[in-house]
Amino acid sequence: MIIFAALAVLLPFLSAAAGLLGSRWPGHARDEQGDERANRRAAWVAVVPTGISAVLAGWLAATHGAGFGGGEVLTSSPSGGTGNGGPGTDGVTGTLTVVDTGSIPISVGLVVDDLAATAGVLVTVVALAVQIYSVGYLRGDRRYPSYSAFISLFTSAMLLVVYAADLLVLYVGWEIMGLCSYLLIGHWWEDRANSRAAVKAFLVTRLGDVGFLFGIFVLGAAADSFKINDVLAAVPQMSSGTLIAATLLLLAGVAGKSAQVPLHTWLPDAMAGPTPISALIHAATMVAAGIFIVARLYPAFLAAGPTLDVLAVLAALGMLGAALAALAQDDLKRVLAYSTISQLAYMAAALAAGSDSAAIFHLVTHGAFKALLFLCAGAVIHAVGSNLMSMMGGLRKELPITFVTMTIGFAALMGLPPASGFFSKDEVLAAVEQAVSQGPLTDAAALLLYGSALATVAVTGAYSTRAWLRTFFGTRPIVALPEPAPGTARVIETHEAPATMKWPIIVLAVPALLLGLVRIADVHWGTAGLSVAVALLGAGAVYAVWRSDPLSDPARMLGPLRAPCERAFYVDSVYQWVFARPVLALARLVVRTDDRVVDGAVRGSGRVTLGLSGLVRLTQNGNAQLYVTGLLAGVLLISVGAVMFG
Amino acid sequence: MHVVYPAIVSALLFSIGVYGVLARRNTILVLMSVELMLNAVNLNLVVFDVWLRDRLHGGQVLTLFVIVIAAAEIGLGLAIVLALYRNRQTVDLDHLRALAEPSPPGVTATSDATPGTDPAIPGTALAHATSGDETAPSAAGPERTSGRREDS
Amino acid sequence: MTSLMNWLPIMLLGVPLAGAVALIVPSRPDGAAGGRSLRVHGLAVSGITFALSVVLAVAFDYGDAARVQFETDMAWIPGLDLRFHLGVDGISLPLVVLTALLTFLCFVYLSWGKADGPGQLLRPAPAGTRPRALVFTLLVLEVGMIGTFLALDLLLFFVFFEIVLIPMYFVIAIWGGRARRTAAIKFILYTLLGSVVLLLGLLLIWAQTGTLDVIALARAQGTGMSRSVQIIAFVAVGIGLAVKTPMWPLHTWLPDAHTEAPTVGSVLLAGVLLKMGTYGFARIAIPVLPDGAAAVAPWLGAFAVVGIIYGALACLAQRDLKRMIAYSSIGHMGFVLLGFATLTPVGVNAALFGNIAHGLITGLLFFVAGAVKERYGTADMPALGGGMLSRLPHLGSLLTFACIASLGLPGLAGFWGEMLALLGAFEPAPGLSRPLFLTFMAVGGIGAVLTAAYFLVMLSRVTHGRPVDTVHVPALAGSGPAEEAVAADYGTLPLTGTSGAGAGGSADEDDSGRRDGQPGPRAAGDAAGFRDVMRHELVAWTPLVGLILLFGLWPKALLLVTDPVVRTLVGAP
Amino acid sequence: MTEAVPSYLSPTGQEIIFLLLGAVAVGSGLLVVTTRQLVHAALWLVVCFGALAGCYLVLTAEFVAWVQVLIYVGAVVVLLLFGIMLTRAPIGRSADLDSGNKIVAAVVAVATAAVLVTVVIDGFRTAYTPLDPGAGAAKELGSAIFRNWVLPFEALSVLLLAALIGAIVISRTDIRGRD
Repeated sequence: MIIFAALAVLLPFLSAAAGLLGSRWPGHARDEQGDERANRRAAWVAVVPTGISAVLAGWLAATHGAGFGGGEVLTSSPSGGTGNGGPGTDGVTGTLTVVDTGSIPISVGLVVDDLAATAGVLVTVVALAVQIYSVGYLRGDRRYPSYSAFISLFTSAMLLVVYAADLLVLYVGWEIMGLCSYLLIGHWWEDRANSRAAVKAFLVTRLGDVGFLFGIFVLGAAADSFKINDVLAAVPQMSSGTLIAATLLLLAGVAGKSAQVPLHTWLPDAMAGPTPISALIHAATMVAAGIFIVARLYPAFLAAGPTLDVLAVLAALGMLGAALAALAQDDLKRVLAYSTISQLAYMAAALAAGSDSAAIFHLVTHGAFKALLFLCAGAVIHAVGSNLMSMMGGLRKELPITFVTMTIGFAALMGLPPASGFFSKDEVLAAVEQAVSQGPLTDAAALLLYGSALATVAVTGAYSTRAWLRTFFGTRPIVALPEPAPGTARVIETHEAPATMKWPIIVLAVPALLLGLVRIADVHWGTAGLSVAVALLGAGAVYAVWRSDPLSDPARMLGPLRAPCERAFYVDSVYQWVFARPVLALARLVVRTDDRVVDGAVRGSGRVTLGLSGLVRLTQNGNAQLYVTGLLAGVLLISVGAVMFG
Repeated sequence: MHVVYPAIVSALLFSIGVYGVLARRNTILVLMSVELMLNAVNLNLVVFDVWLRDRLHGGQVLTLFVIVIAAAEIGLGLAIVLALYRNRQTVDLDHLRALAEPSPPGVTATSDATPGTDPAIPGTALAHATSGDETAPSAAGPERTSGRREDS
Repeated sequence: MTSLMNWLPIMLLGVPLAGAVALIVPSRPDGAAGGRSLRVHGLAVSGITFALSVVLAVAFDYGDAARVQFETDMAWIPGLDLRFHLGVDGISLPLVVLTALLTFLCFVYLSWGKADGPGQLLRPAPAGTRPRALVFTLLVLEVGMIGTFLALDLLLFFVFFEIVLIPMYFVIAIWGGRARRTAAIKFILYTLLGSVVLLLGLLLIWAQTGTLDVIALARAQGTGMSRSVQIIAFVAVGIGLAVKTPMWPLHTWLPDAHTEAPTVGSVLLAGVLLKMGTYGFARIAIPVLPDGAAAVAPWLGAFAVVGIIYGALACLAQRDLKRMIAYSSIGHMGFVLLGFATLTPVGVNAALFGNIAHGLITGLLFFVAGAVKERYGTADMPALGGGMLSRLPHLGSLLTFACIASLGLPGLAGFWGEMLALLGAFEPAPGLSRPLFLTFMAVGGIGAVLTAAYFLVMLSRVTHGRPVDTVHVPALAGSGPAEEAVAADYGTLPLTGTSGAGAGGSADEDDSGRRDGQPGPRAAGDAAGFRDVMRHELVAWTPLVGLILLFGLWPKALLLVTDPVVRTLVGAP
Repeated sequence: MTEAVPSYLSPTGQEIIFLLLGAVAVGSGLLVVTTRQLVHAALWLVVCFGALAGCYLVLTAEFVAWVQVLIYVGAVVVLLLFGIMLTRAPIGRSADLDSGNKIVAAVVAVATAAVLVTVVIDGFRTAYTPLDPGAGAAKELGSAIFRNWVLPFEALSVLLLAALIGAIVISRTDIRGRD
């Protein structure tokens, strides 16, 4: 069984390698035809292994769910690695080899349990969708082969995170995901802004990752093993200080990867990448990795109360702030990006409130509907040729399929029944509501969280409605389109997208609409009613404002808050002033210091030597009398010495 | 006769000679001071010869020899001084700096600014040694440039 | 068979030495044929050496990596009880193979391509690059480098340690860039100064223990030396090695030397020479002087983390590509030293891993940076403009790969050294202050972020964006926004040879023209100057890429070799 | 030799004369090295050499004394005066006869004097010699030279010849070396 997990991880990796090295092989034809051939080859190389991985992941989920757990252990080590895997807490582990590091060994191994199986399905399905969608979206792009290879690499890394049985192995996948994210955001690197966004994404997440690594160290050292199962088993023996330190450090990585306050700023900028990437990696999968990790190590978090409080406060801040920011954006993709931050904060809230199942449920449904929303947005942008909503309007007639599917997506986002978001958000809210009375959180944090969550429901309704109305209703302003920048789209024809783009949308609309029904039995109707009412309140307010003047932006209802919201409360500027500029100034200072002080000391020592020799050389002035004087003085000294000591 | 008296006189004369050699600028005066030193030595030789009653009269004979050598020395020395004077128009010791290191740029040395004189000097090694490279207009010229090349 | 195997270390030294000596014998004047035979000669000699090192690696008994194998122990100077003692164990084996590999790849790089390609130094004599001398110098360099890693006698170690300096001096001073004289003199004076201190330390050890045998000294674990003597000896030896490593603040020779050295010189300098310093820590300083190490370790760690941060910050504001990579070496060596400073098996493992990884990655980086410099005629980043990925896609991709490996991405070799060093700092050896090392760890973590920052910023500047036809915009390339504006302006202009290109190119032709006796790459036109990765470059670089991937994905391959030795040396169970 | 050293407090007549002559020699020697006039220096040199000749006489070295007068006063100083003339040295006072090295030179000279005098006094405090007239007569010296010192004497003559030739070669301008 583990070998299938291993295959699921390795296949995309091999496909990435093949895609990078082989798609232009043989011959380096750089003409139109060569490009097309290469793209076609790359598409097959990318899609097929991802598809197989998806099947494998699905099979893993199915068999594991069907109770094969703990049966099968595979040792697939080529060089005598020890396969000491066995039934863990509730899953199958397999260890390929153990790497001795000198202290705590790293065991290269995989584990499949409920959580991993579920997440694996989500990842592979989304990856498959993005691969297929990209074939159409990036038709004719010369760099499609590398692009698809990076997605494959990403898939592989994410699957590694999902299936990893060892925290350091997990970290490997975790970082490679960050790299892929960097490479994909920077896909259109001709534009400096894209390049900057890519760098920012990588750096911000890496900042969190360092904390994450240290958290792993703390946990690993306390448990004397990096194996997740061992760590979780050792949690009860750990001191609370250790746990709090470890989980807070882990939280840094989670905040970075899942774009939570205060490390969220990279996500809106990451929308500079191609839309499929924004949709599926930066909305559905990679950003969910942080939530996934918390769920993975949930016992450790549950045992560390203060960490959950911190998480709750961060989530509360993040969900409301991001939702408000979303309300003021003009760029459709940025609206969705801020919405992603807000929804991820919901998941974090559920985790903080003590319900990891609600978080994972919301993760899955959010993956589905947010992916749907982004792909629809991609279709819209593809059609309009601009990211800005002020360029859109009245598209429901021209893009009927996109209109329908995106409506489903927005409904799910707002949490309107029967869309999937309704059920998952209801569970989250119920969990948070419960946390107010009981649970791991302190009262203040829980109250703050609950209030924030409700407010966010309203604001979510508002910005969803605003985006929906401004995109599909009203009339399209007649503006002379500028030359398309290389970050947007190739074609500017207002009609439905090609089939490879259309079908993933339609397919994704189904789970976005129906996924929630599996948990229909668990709905807390009271909470649900309240949430729907609040959401409709927000939506209604926006609609009322929009009705009064369909051409202008309903965001004007924010009044003086609008500017701060649009700039996302100036967090970027603050970071710019607090971190980026000082670091750069420090760097320049260091270079100057290095030249003047450190190297100056070196050169100075040389110069002092030369100067001293110059001084000595002054006596060598050619005056023979001086020489004789010195000679005689020396003889005198010697004779005095000889007389006195001889 | 106490031996100390002539010995002290000779020591003082010698020191005076030392002072003259070190302090006088004119080459002829330096030669004179050298003579003073030689005479101090002579006095010593004589007094020790007398004191030790040397059967071979080594001290006094040696004094005679020294006097002879001093005469030869003064003859040669004056010849050199004359050659020097013909070449440089000066006999001042501190203007004769051909022994100097080529000074680094910036440090001004009191080198002789005498333009190259008649190269048809009697071709003795000494003339070459004192006046530096005959073919160059100034002794410091080529050496200074080569020195700078090494510095950089 | 065994006795034959025992000759391997001597052959590893003898083959390049014989190859070098053979070059002294005068032969036909260096014509075109002479040039070709020279290429074959260098390639063959280094190839045989590399093959021998591979044989060594294959014949090595991995089950007993802690034992010194293939030992050769002969009297050298009997009067002083100096012995010619060579051997290989788990610490030195990877470095020997790395050295032989990098030298071989350098020769591949030099010999394989067309003689008139950019940056080719092995050109027939009329062009005046003294190919025979270059081959000779590199082979002597190889003897010194391999000898350093094989030596098991303190003075023999020192002799090889010093032998390396002279050829490297000539490599920089003869085949280097514009300011090569200064850089070479700085290099040799600085490192010689360090060597003197090292020698004093070694002599102190000798005077106290009466033996120079590394194995015996390591086994004694410092008995026979009082604590204060050990501290003094460690400081002396440590300073000598730290100059070579280089440790902040003894690093300033490195950027100059790297900037001016030719490509092969940079590669060997970064790939092997720096390793000699760290190897000395693992071989001599820590095992022989455990008490001294324990006392000095906090200082070592402090300097190491300062070096990490300092190197990263210096890189962030660097303009010159090669200089930036040189400063990045300081940061990476900081991680290596931090690993040593923890005095734990994991830390020392990390250091040794980081050593090898840095040799591979920085070797590759310098190869690529050298290729960039040869094509553009400059390594000044503002002058390079941007858009390398579109102008030279393969070269740009390789540069990206090397940078990403260097910033310590998991899955590539650079990660494990850094990660394990931080892990070591998390739990330093008993007796060391834990809070202090936790601080080191945190600072090191920030350094890792900064490392990523400068590499990504560099990639963003150089590989991203649109290519600017005029690579020289000296007056306008001051600040970021201005530079972009210029880039954008030129991007829209028709890409004809503007006056700026002609004027800017001339300064640089002075250099290349003088060195090559031929028109520089810019004058030869874009067709010749901007060829993407060429065959000989690909051949030379692919093994490095492969090994970076291998060690990144399968760190056990290296840890398997080093871990047993480290455990015995550090004295852990 | 050193039996019964007479007291220093009751000098003999020879000693008084010697000391007076010595004082003249030292004093004129000092004037040689300090005078501002070049010609005067030569003349003071004559006085100094004369006084020294007197000293030799007191010390019973009469032949040496006459040679001293003949060669030094008669030949060397005349040569020096010619040298002064030929180099067109200024006649009369000139301010720059001393180099800038004067103070250092004085220090060295005084130190030399101090050391020598100290050592001499320390070493020869007890040395005393009675003076026998005639010991340094021409006959004595002549037989010593031509009996025991013939070879050095002949070598010296060759040396003199060489010096003579050398001086001529150096000072004449019409003799060229081979190029």
